Amino acid sequence: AGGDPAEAAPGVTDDTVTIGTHQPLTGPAAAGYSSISAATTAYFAYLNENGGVNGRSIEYLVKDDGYNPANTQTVVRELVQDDEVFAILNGLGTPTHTSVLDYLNQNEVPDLFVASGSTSWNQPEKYPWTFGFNADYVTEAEALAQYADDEFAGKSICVLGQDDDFGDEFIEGLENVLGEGSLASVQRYSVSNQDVVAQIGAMQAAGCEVNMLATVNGFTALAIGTAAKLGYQAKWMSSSSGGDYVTLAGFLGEAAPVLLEGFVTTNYLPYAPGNEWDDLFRQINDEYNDGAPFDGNTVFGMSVGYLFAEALAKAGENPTRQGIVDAITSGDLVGNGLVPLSFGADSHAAYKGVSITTVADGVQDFIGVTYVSDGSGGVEPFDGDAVPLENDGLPTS
Amino acid sequence: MNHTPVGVEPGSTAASPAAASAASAAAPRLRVDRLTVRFGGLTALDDVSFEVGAGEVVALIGPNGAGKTTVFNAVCGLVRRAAGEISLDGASAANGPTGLVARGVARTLQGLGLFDSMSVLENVLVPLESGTVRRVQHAEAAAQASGCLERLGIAHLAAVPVAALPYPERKRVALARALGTDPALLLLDEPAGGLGEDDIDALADVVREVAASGCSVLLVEHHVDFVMGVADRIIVLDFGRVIACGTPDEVRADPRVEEAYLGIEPAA
Amino acid sequence: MSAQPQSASPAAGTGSTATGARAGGTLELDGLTVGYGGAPVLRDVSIRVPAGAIVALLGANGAGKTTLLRTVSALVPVASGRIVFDGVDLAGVRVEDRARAGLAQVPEGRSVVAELTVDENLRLGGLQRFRGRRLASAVDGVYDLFEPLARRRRAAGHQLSGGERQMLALGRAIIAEPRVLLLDEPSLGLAPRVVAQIMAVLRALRDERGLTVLLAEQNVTSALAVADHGVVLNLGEVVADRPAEDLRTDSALRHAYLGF
Amino acid sequence: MSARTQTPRPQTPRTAGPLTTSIRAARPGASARRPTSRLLATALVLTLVAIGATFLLDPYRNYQFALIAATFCATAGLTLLIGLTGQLSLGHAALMAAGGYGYALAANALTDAGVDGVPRFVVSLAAAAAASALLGLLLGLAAARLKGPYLSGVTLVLVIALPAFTAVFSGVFRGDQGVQIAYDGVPPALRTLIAVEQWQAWVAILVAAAVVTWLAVLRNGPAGLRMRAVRDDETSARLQGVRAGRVKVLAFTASSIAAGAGGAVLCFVTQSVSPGAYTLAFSLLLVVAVVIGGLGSLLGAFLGSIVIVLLPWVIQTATGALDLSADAAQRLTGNLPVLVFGVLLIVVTAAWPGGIRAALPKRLRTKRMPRRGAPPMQTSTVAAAEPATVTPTAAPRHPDPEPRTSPAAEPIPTTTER
Amino acid sequence: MDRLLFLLATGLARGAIFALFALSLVLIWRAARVVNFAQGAMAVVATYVAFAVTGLTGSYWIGLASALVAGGLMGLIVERGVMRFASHASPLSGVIIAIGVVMVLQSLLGIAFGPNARPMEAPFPETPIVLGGVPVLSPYDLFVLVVAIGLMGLLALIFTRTSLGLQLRASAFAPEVSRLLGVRVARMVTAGWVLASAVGALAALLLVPTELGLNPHSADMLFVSAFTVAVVGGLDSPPGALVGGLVVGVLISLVTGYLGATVAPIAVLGLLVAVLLVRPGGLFAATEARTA
Ligand SMILES: Nc1ncnc2c1ncn2[C@@H]1O[C@H](COP(=O)(O)OP(=O)(O)OP(=O)(O)O)[C@@H](O)[C@H]1O
Ligand SMILES: Nc1ncnc2c1ncn2[C@@H]1O[C@H](COP(=O)(O)OP(=O)(O)OP(=O)(O)O)[C@@H](O)[C@H]1O
Ligand SMILES: [Mg+2]
Ligand SMILES: [Mg+2]
Repeated sequence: AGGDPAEAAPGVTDDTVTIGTHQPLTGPAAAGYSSISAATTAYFAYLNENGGVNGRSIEYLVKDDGYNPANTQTVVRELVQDDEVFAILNGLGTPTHTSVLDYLNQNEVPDLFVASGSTSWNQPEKYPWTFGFNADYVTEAEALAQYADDEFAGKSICVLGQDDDFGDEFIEGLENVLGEGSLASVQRYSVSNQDVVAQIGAMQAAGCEVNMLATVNGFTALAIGTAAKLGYQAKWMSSSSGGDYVTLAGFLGEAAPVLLEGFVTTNYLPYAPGNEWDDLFRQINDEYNDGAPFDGNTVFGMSVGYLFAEALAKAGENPTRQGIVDAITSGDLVGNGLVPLSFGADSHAAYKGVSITTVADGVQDFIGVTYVSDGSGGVEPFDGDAVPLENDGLPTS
Repeated sequence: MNHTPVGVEPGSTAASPAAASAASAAAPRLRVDRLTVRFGGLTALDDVSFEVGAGEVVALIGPNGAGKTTVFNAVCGLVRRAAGEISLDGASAANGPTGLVARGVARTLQGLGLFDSMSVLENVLVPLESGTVRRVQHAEAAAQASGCLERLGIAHLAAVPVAALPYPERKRVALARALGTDPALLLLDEPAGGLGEDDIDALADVVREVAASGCSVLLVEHHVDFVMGVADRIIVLDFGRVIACGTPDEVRADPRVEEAYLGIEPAA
Repeated sequence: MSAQPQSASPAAGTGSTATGARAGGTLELDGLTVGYGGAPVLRDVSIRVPAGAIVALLGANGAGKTTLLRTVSALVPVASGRIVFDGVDLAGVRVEDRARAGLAQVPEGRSVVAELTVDENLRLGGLQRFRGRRLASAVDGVYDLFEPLARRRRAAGHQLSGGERQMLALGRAIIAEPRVLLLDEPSLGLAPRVVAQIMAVLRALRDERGLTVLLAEQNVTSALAVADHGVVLNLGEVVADRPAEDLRTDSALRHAYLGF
Repeated sequence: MSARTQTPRPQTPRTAGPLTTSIRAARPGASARRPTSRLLATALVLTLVAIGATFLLDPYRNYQFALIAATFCATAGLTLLIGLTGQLSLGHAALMAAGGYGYALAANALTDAGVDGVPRFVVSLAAAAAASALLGLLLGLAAARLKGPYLSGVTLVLVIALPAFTAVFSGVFRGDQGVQIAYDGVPPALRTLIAVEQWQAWVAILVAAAVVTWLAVLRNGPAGLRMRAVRDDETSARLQGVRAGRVKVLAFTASSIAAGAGGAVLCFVTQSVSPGAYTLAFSLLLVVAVVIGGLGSLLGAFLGSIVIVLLPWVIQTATGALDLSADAAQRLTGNLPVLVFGVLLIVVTAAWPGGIRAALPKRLRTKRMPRRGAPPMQTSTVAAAEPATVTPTAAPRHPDPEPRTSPAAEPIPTTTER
Repeated sequence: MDRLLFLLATGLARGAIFALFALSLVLIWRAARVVNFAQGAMAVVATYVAFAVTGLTGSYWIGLASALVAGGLMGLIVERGVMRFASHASPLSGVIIAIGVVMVLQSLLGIAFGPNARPMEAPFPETPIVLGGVPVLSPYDLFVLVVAIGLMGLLALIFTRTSLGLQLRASAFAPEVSRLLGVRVARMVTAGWVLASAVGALAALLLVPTELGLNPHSADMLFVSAFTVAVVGGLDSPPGALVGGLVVGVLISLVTGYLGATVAPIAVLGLLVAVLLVRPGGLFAATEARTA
């Protein structure tokens, strides 16, 4: 694979580039995530309508893996061997994608912009073909901890985390900043049990005032809702993976504006009312995605599509697998984030920083506080600018 | 009409082990001593003692629910004894699920208990290849099984699934299966039930032959003519107690047996 | 069968003379042919069971007795021929509706409901006919009749001895005061005394209520002792249809048809 | 039979000599069993055919072939368990996982110790068998006491608890992520000849062949006979000297080893094992495979494995070909295969209770698995003499006058291959 | 101590819902001798109906009534439509068909409504009453407990005291004999399914407000927990379902509270194995069958 420009790369024809992904479209995990690939598809439809990349339109094959690693392996092989895709884009989930890491790297298939905040994707030596997308959980936690330390000094801080790597890495990040053993209560939940009364009750009993959440959207809502039922008031701060206001409001129903007032989370993508990217994505969503509910997932999915298009454009007239990887590691990609992309020869992480958002009067917006990783177990403030919108979101080479 | 127990005390002449074994040889094959079995509040067997000698045919009769099948179950270890001893050829059996089956006791069930998914031959092979009854080689087991089928006149049915057989043949398979292991003691639970007169006669011949070859037979049966015809000795149970014991003629003449079991012949 | 607690004798205990007790019905089988897919098991069988009569259905193992009784209850479909109950053709009438109309069967093989108690089995039998108090006293009537059952009324069906089950199956069938009773080898596994008693009960029911009985039996002697009529099946065909008296007394006839 | 005539039957033993004395001498060598050698020969031929077939397939089909072979290990074990002993396990996914983890942990330890290639595979496979055997043994001990849905309940909860086990002992099992192992390429000698997927298919086929042949030999031998005896009537089996508890434990353990081998092969093919791959849904799918293939039949298990591996893919491919709006496409993509699968499941179960296998032509059916029984010659003589008695479809017509407890309290009545 | 009390109360509230759903499994088991794997999916369909009706009318109680009706209807449709084609020779066939029904219903729901959860309101406050400084049961929890206990009592009464109950049980145990005794077996089996599905729908409806919201998989874990509960209690026993439900609910709550959520499934497995090793037929098993 790759290398010889004379021979067309797999999945590339004169007027198309075929790429694929694995996503949970069915099963219990579908609820939080199935809208991402739809948004990406919509962005590609917009892009294709406007001439595609170097005259090639992008075909995006979305396969359902039901969040089951065994299915992931099957559908990814199908994409690579049967559908002969050029690259895998935005495969979703840590356990699912972990199971195809070796396969994709052995077969030298570009494995781009994995949808998960695990730090595993950033191992250029071991996995030269794999690149992450999300700001990783450790960085997110460090930023939230730093923010809490700045804003709510002296309050007792606790955490509720999922009982897997998500929770582990998040807790690691919190302790990096706050110090080992400084959390007043550490609670874990298991996705198979939608009852967190015991955990929230424990946090209440421990007198927690600021609660950090390493939770997916559903469990963020569950935690906040349960606390409300227990008559327990606290400050809630959550990872971006579970901090999307629109989604949370969907779970919490009518009480949402009250319960979520002051809710803190992070983002590294331009998801805010009035932002020019946001406006563009809303237009695309209306036009190419049947006006599906617009939320953080939509912005995420379209941003992924944009970043891929940009990388493809940078890979030149005759893109090859090696070529697109080179384009990414060249460090020339800009993306559309609030912090600069970190891609380079020795970094396969996309975003190493996040901005803080809060909810005020039912609106989730940035408050102008942004942190980036200082590379040594902490974060530092960042005051650069977000990437501006250019050329109607159509990348040029 | 009223089934109050007749006044036979345990240890009274008729029921004492000594009397029960009077007709048998010196060393009894099966010895049941003061056996008691309870199910919750129900005392199904109450201090039952008797013996079966080598090559002897003993019948166990009595009203329905008297405890006959329960005696078999106790011997085979299917029910726990509340009290009492059971021994085969002088060695007593543990009061557990193993019972005497592994030691040369074969039994037919009141409900046959055939393995319906199997052929006739396979049914007969099961005890031979059970891994506990006798350690035989496969070839030998097969030979022994087919030989047994031949003895009972069902060799030509060897490959037929038992589920497809008529009732008399099914009963024969059950008998063949029990005989296949060359048992020291054979327990037959209602072997004649559901059979026509011809088959019953044939059965009686088989029982006599088995006994003649030295195997002891203990049987439960309600077909009085059959019992009287084959049994050397009869033990009568009522309400879990031995109420009479003796030769067929003695038992038939016993008024307590008449009252509890035989009843009035229907007026023709 | 209804509330007659004072009745002491088995006959009086079952053969209620109370008003409302149902009289027997007639059963006619007309050219019945039945099979299980292969060759027919019953061939052109015609039998008439008049109201208030006991007809013994005799024949060796496999003659087709069970098949015949099951066909009458619609458990086996009819290939051709008719089953007429009190002048009504039963074609198309379902099993449970035949039972409700008074056609009761005691199936072969002591089929009690193993998971229900003795008491519940009996109540189940009487349910379609009585409710409440009357049902309770009908159940008591059966206990009077089969004393071993009374001792085991709380026992589950599966705990019973073989004979106890047979008694239960029979008691459960007669409790609903059927008009025609189909019995499949009721004597199987019963002590001689109980067999005699059952035959006496049948006769009493016939005498007092005019119950109609079709009785399949291996036990030819006891069956003929109570029957008015004997029908002999051989290989699915009726080979003899005679008054019981003839079969009982005429040894030549018995030899010809029953082999002894 | 005799009842068909009024004359005394010819075969009554009335005239026979003393019964028990001459039995041992009768007809030496009249074995009812097919020789094991023939079974092995059949297995060898089928394995070679399967290996040959891999040359006709492209890499992705070979990968699917390997998946089918791995699934077949598990379904073969399961069909034996359900078909021969009547024990319904909903937990075979967990047993596969045990094999997968056993394989992965052993393989990683060996890699660290510098072992690789075929020796690493063989030793790891043995470790997988040992791990699954241990879990199967424990389950079997419980199974020996439990019946019907109670056993199903325990096995079901075992699958549900699998992710919890991997999370609690995440130091060893690595939680949700699961354990990854080093890539095992084509051995150097074959490297120029075949692609890695074909090599994986070969390994999967060889393991499946070994496992299934072993199960077939087991079923064909005394152990199989005892299992069927226990399933048909446990009390009666005990009275024939069969140690019912031991037989059940053995069956569960054997079935578990087969499942574990399947898990090991899956781990070998995909270089990873994780709890998310062994869900309740997958466990149920294994049962589904066994049932729609035809219970108790190894051929059925194979057909069922093909169905559960290929059908979702076929349907998904078919939906992909439809031209749908984005939203509709998304809702249908994942759900339509499930819908079609469900409908098919219902229809097959209702219309062909014997499974796909029963719907095949007879010739195909009987070839694969010889079964116990007398030589066919004897059968035909009987058939000629007494057609009615050999109809294999006949149910027991004279119900044995015994207590009938509820169907689920008794072993699940199933048919074995005829 | 406070913590223990709190966890006990939480567990009881949860356990009541398990018990209710387990009761529906017990009902079908008693009526048809199948473990109905589709019970959860059927209940979710009924809950969607309730959701729609409540949305339209604004009344929780009309929604609840419609869930009961829809649940019963689902029972009728599934029993008459597919279950009766299950081979009676093998109980497995019923299980497989039920699994097929799960797939069909869940995929249809997924196609019709998508995977997202819809929040549902509880009819009573879910804020716990504070007793001596400890928050214990909320009015809604109490409502659930009362419904569970009341329904259990009612059903136990129906089964043991009425002729309908007797006929239901007999039909399940011995259909042929029951028909010979004049019992309309087909009707009884259907009645059992209708009753059970309505109870199942009620349980799911009561569960959803305490969870994330309504989606096609809302009852997946409920089914698993309830099946465990039914097995622990003894599949044939309505009181077993109640006791089992409360025991499992409290166990999960205590283990989650003291040892962590991750350990809970292992604890449930441990409980199940322990109970069944001592009583292979569940806590409230009938006497063991005589076998010879
Ligand atoms: N496992 C058991 N549980 C409870 N009761 C039992 C059990 N086994 C037997 N009984 C009871 O013990 C008594 C004796 O039963 P048993 O089967 O030994 O009678 P039997 O003499 O064989 O009668 P029959 O001639 O009717 O077969 C009966 O009342 C029966 O109900
Ligand atoms: N379900 C069935 N399938 C096929 N053949 C059957 C079935 N039931 C009975 N038969 C056949 O029908 C014939 C009559 O059987 P049936 O049981 O009616 O006889 P029977 O007179 O009641 O015998 P028995 O005295 O043994 O009870 C037999 O040859 C039997 O093989
Ligand atoms: Mg008995
Ligand atoms: Mg008959």
